[in-house]
Amino acid sequence: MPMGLFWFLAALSVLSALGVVLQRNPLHCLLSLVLTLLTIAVLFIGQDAVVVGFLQAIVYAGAIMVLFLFVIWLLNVPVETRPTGHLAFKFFGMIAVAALLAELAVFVLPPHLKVKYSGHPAGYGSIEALAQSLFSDYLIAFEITSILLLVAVIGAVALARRSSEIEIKERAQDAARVEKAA
Amino acid sequence: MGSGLLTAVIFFPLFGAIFVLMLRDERAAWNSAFIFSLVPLALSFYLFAAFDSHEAGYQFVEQYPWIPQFGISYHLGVDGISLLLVLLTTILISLSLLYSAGGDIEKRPREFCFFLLALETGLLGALLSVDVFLFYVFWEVMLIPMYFLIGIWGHGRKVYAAVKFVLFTMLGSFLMLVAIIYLVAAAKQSFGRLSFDLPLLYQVPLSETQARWLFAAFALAFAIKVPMWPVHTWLPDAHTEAPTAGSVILAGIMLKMGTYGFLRFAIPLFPAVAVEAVPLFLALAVIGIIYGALVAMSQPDLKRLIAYSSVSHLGFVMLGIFALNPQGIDGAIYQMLNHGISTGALFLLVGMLYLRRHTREISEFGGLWKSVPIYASIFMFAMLSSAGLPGLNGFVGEFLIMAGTYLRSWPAAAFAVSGIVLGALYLFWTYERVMFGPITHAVNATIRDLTGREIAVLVPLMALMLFMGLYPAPLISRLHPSVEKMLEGVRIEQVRLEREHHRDALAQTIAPAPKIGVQTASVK
Amino acid sequence: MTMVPLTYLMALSAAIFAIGVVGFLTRRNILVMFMSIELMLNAVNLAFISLGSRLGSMDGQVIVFFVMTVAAAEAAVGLGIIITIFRNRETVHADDLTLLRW
Amino acid sequence: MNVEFAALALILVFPALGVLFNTFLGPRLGRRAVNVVGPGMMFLSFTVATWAFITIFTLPAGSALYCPLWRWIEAGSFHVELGLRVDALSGVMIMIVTGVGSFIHLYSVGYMAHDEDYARFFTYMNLFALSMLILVLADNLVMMFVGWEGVGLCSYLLIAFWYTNPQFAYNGRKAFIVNRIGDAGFLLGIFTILSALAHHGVWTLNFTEMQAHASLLEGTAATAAGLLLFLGATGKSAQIPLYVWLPDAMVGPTPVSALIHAATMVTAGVYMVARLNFLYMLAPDAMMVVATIGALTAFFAGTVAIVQPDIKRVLAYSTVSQLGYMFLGVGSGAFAAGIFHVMTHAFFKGLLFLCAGSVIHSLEGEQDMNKMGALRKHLPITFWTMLIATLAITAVPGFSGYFSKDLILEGAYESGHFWLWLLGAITAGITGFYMFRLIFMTFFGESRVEPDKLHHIHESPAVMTIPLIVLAVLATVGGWVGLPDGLLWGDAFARFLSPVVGNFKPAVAASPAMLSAVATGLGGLGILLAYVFYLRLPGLPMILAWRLKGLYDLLLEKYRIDELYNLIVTRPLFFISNQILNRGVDQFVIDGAANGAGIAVEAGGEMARRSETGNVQHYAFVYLIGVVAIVSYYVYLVIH
Repeated sequence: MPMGLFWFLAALSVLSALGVVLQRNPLHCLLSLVLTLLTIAVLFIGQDAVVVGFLQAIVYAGAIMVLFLFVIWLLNVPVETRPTGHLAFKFFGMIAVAALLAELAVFVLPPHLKVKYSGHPAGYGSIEALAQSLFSDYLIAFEITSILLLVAVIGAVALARRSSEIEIKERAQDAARVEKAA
Repeated sequence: MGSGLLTAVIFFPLFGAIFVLMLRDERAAWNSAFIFSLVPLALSFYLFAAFDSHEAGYQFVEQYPWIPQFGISYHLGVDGISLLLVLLTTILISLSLLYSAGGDIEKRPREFCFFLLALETGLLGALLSVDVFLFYVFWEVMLIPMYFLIGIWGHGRKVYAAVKFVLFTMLGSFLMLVAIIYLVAAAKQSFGRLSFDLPLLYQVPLSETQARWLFAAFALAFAIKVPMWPVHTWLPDAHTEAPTAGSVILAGIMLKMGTYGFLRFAIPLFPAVAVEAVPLFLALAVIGIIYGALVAMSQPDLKRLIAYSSVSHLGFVMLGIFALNPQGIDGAIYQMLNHGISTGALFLLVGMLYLRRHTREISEFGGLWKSVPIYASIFMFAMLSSAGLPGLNGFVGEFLIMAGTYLRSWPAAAFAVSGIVLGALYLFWTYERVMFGPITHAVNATIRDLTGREIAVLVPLMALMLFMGLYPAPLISRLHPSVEKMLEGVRIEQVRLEREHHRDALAQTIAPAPKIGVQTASVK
Repeated sequence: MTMVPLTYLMALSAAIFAIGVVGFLTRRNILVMFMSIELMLNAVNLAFISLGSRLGSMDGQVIVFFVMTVAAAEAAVGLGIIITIFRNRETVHADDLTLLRW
Repeated sequence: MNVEFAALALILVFPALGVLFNTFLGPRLGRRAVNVVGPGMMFLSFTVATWAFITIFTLPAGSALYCPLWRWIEAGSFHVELGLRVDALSGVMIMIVTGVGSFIHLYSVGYMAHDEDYARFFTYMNLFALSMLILVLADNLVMMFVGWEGVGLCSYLLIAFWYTNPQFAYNGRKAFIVNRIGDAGFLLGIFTILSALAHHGVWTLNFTEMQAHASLLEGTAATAAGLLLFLGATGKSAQIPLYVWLPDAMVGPTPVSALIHAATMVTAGVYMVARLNFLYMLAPDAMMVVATIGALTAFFAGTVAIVQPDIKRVLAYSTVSQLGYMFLGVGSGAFAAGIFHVMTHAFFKGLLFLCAGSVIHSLEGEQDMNKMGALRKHLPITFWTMLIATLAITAVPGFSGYFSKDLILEGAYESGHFWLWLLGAITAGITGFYMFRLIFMTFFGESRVEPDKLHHIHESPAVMTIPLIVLAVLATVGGWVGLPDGLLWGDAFARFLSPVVGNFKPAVAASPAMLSAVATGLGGLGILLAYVFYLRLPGLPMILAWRLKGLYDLLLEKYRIDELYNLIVTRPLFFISNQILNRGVDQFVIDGAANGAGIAVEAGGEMARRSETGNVQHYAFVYLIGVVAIVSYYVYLVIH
């Protein structure tokens, strides 16, 4: 990846990430998030993680974010108007984040980051290589993930569905209203 | 190995407990629980009869490996120290069941029987275990049914009392567990194998510091259970709020687990420390005696009063134990039985009164003799036994204890003797306020006297009081050899200690002469 | 092929992660908080990919793959919960959702 | 020579049977059965006792009858064998207990004729007789202690017999508790002996064996044991400082006062000292204390008796005073004289109480002498028997009390206790005064009986008067078994007892006739004064009382010893019990510490609970801090 492209993408991702955090309107936040995800997808591809990069763009930035979008529309979430949170809390939160960042810097900055580039094997990042890993070394994890998804689906359905009790109550209320009207 | 007799004694109640739970009819539950409690009673009478009173060691031994990796075995046995307590346990449980069926327990009778019988298993198991691990298991097992007995069928602040009881006891028993594990580890170091077997643990060589700490842990656990002053405050609450049967078992048997623990574990495991600790324990026991009696005196509640009297009586038992001579310990064991019987009877009597009047406040009574003469007479009898009147059981124990104590340390005996004066004072004063004088509350004139069932519960206890007062020989002769055996280790330590004292004294008298020489030499 | 220095990539990852944390701590809209979580996840993903690429190992990519699946599941369940909460409480404001307290 | 005599057990069995019968069958079978069985068992016991006594009389001097029972307590080397033993000393005692006891039981039949609780009464009386006989027949200290406590219990039960009166119940308890204080001393005494002997490898508390090893006790052990046992005696026999219960014990039925608080139980202390004479002979200091306490008590109680208006109270203090004499006797080493006085005192004091009971019975419970007078004609038998008893107690020559009291005073003088002798002699005068005051106020002068009771006055039934007459005869002739030396059979009583208690060895020579004359003269003076005060010049006492109001009140209020004890013992005890220990230490400090630990945990939880805001972001913040902390650990690892 050319350095210029990296700088561009880095700036874009940081800016859009800030956009997620700073904008008032959830919809705008979401759009910024999608931008961030896409930027990161490009960064993935730029490092030979082609399959994952495309998955990131399609599944993450595409499907999952659409889910968010639906929910925002469904709930009709208003733009935040009131000032959010306590100042003191924010202040200390910032300090803690700064501390965390400083600590991470210790690992990331040169003297301690000792990873040697070992060269890419053939077909690195290809779909075959990914499949090779997934279905051999990570087979059990992969299967468990499938179960996780299944459970998540069931859970989401159970959560989103109105409980029958409430329904009955509402129906009874409706009936009462109808009677009263009559 | 073994006849399985002890296993039967321990687990028959548990079997009965489960059986009772499955019954539907309440009457049938009571009856079958009572019948199930009669089996261990009969077995323990057989044990008593078949017990060889010349044999000091364990009898009817059973031993099977249980968790061999850790050297834990299912090792049961009975000796003179535990034999009589086993008998006492089975007797009191049967009588408690007989009494409770007569209207004292109305709520959830099946569960009540279940817990009571399960408690019996715990108590008997703790008494009959020779393996320390097994002992600890049973020791904890007995807590749980008692917790429920107090918590469910109690009165007043029952949950507070139950929790307090469990917390106090737990505190000690965890320390004990740590000590047990340490001891076993030490045994592994010196014998090269893990074993929880008590006779082996007796021989573990320990450094002085180790022995002191371990003794402290054991002693604290047992002292809380006894309870010795000043860790006694769980007792009045637990006693007061417990149902009658619970108080009987608590006072009659559970407290003895503490004193039994001293005799079985704390002293024979660490005889050297025990000998050192004699002054401390004599002092605490004497304080307990006097303090318990004085505090009992100003209790407005009958059950609380008897509870504090237990503190005083158990003080006598501890005094006898730490006299560390045959008289004192024989007396102490005898006094454990006495206290179980007479205090058990007193708790039953108070329970009967509570059933009639739904109060235990002394000020609510007065002149009861007029309306319930049989009750009053039996109360008098039990009270005299508790006060240690010669001819009844209490005297034999107290006499032996004080004789033993006097032989060990006469000032302790002199203070302890004041306990019998104070004991008479609070008991007779209470009796006077409850039974004598004019009837001040009209209700008291109409309460009915004891029923046949209640008399049937009390008569065996009274018979025991009289029998044990007049002819203690068959009991003491059975427990004595084991006591002598237990004291062997103590005697050796004692002689060693005295010799050391002697040497120290000798060294002090000899020391000055060379010292002067050294000083003069250095001056030169 | 020029390699972007690992330090840069890691620094970027750390920066996005920090922004996510800040977002989670400061925003009161639970949807936006959720989005901040996604930010953090992606920051971590970036780190995995970068390290994996330097080490020439596929493991980093596999883990990212898993993270994405988990994120999908999380989004499904999480958004379901948010909908339910909104239905009952008519709010997505975090300050109003303190049911878990004493 | 020791002879096994199994029938001794019967002496105990009969009262025991009486107890069982009266407890379980008495209330069902009714008054008639109880009236037969209660006294009947005592008479049977009396018969066996007489048989035993005659047997011992026919055996050579110094022999004893014994009847081993069973091995009672055994623990290691220590063991107690129960056994009965009758020698001259206990022979005399069982004769007193069963003899006087039988007649008092008989008298009770009449006295309790109108009481509902007759069965309970006879149960207690039989139980008392049983306990007293155990005390007397015991061949060892522990068994003696059994009886010792047993009589205390019966005393309690009988004082509080009319339990519906709270005052009576209180007095009963007071008696028991005070006795228990003494008993505690007794117990310690036993242990002192036990440990002193055990130290030399001798484990015994048997009297004969102890006597055989008495030399081992020499020194502090003997003194300590003697004093501790004597503490027991001061309780049981109502001596300073534990005498306070006896006057209050008079609220019990009068036969009880006669039997327990005059004739038998209260003399147990004297018996005990005489029984352990070998021990006390080793401890002259203890003997000195015994004699001093005895003389002081005699004098002190006599002075109180002077002014008491209650007829039974006068007799009660008189009993305390006479018991003091007995201790003066045994304390001086004149053991036989002490026991002699026990016997004569049982006769005349028992009789006095029974007569007082008869008077009270006829006046329907009136005990105040200010409301009596001129009863001589109404109650002739009572009057004459009581007069005899009074002559006996004031030691008029010829009557029983004269011989025994004389011997005691002689013993006191000859053992070198001049001052104690003087005190005893003065007390003889005081005795004369207050006893005749009692006679004059009750039977002479003008009648002060309340009018509505006047026409009820009647002599008691035969069942009550027969015991009076029997005891009156005994009170007269009972002393003749111990005439002055050289007269007829001489001092037969002392000779009979000497194998057991030894002979008195005078330290100071004196003329018995002189001493006797002084004491008798003082007694006569007392009688004369009483005559002047209460018959010739009946106004005089009032004037004197008014003039010496302070002294009079002090005596009337018994030197305010009860109040003193209340102030320094009872009240502090209750205060400590309730305020300091119960409220302060137990509930506040100890339970407070335990509960405080609980509260601390709870408060901590409460505070921790506050931090749970429910806001996710707060939790996240804490999480973040945790993360920072953990990462900083890795940073530390990386840097180093």
